[in-house]
Amino acid sequence: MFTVKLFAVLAEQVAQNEVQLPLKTPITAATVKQAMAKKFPQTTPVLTDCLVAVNQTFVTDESFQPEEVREVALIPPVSGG
Amino acid sequence: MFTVKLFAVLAEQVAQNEVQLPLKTPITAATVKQAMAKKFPQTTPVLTDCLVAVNQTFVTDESFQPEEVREVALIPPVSGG
Amino acid sequence: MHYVAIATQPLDVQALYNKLVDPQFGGIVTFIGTVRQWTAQVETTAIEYTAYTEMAVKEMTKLAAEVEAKGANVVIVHRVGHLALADEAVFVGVAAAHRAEAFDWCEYLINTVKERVPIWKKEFDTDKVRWGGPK
Amino acid sequence: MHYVAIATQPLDVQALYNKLVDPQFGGIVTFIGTVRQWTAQVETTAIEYTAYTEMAVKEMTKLAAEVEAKGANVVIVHRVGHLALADEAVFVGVAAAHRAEAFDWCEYLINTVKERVPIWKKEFDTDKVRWGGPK
Repeated sequence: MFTVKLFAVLAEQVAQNEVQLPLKTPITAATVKQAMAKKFPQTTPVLTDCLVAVNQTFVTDESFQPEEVREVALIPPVSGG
Repeated sequence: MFTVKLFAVLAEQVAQNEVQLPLKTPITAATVKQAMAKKFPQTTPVLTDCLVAVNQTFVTDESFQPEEVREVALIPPVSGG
Repeated sequence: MHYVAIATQPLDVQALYNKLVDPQFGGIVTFIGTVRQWTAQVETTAIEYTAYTEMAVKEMTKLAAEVEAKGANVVIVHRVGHLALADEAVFVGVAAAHRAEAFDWCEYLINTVKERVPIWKKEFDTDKVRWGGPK
Repeated sequence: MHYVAIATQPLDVQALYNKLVDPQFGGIVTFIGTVRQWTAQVETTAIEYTAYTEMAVKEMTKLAAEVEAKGANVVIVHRVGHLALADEAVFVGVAAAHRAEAFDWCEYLINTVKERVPIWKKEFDTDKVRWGGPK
């Protein structure tokens, strides 16, 4: 199980700042979103617009082995400024 | 005779902040520059690049009667900012 | 030099400006984003900003270093927490040798901060609460 | 609102910024011009600014009112007197509803101030004194 950090609307939808999710190897942005949608189907619409960060860097097609992953986060559309 | 205000390099060249000049009627930017060049020939090179302000407004081809003129100034190239 | 931060307290505009001043650099442009009351027909009363703080600082540092390398001092600070109308949410400042580049780089920075730094606003409007504000 | 002045004392950046803040306007852009040490190979040690003060205030007021009418708060203040390296010579600030217009209007204002407001600099460089700085 991996700890996945949640923020903003996504954290609000599941009323948690982080969740434990099983992630298949190799880990990619897609596998993180799929695991989240499976455990929390209500987040599916928001997940479409989310990005994934691994080790505090945005990832798209990169894949990771479990031992490379220190931190995973789901990033809803940002709205700072 | 009219009082003509001088600034910056022009004031420095004649060591005065204002000079008295006779101005022909009607008064225009050209007549102001001509009167200055006649009385202070050393300012001729700088006068080429000067603008003229009448009543604190830049003028080019406008002409004025003496009684309309409250203040005349020769404006060297500006360099604020 | 560059300075970036996520701030939990009100921004001190003078202190952030002071970090930019440098005899090398004659043009200083700052952008300050404040909480605006009206967006078309929507009236805002307050905004709560949250951040993925560590990652936000990393992203802001990358951006600041990129502009600093062109020849500039750069400050990027974003506030988090509960902000009232007219409170400062973000300060982006660039000091450069000439003004045209200071304007360009400052605008680039705030645009990019808004696109890619993980910070979110929850906007309390008179009709409802909006994540990210009116679309 | 707009505020313009020729200042004989150091500019108070925080106080001038405060004049711009307004819940109507979420984007505040300021340009501050400071005395720069190097211009290519020319080293500056100080600048003396002088103004045709009354006319300068009139010209700045016209410019400020023109931008204010588009929907903005505007501040334009230029310093006169003897300035040392890194001292603030000019502050131009625009608060507008959105940032793109605040950037555009602020840059327009400083460009136009430099073109047409009767203010002059006498630059004390290590090799000689220059009216208006290196060409």
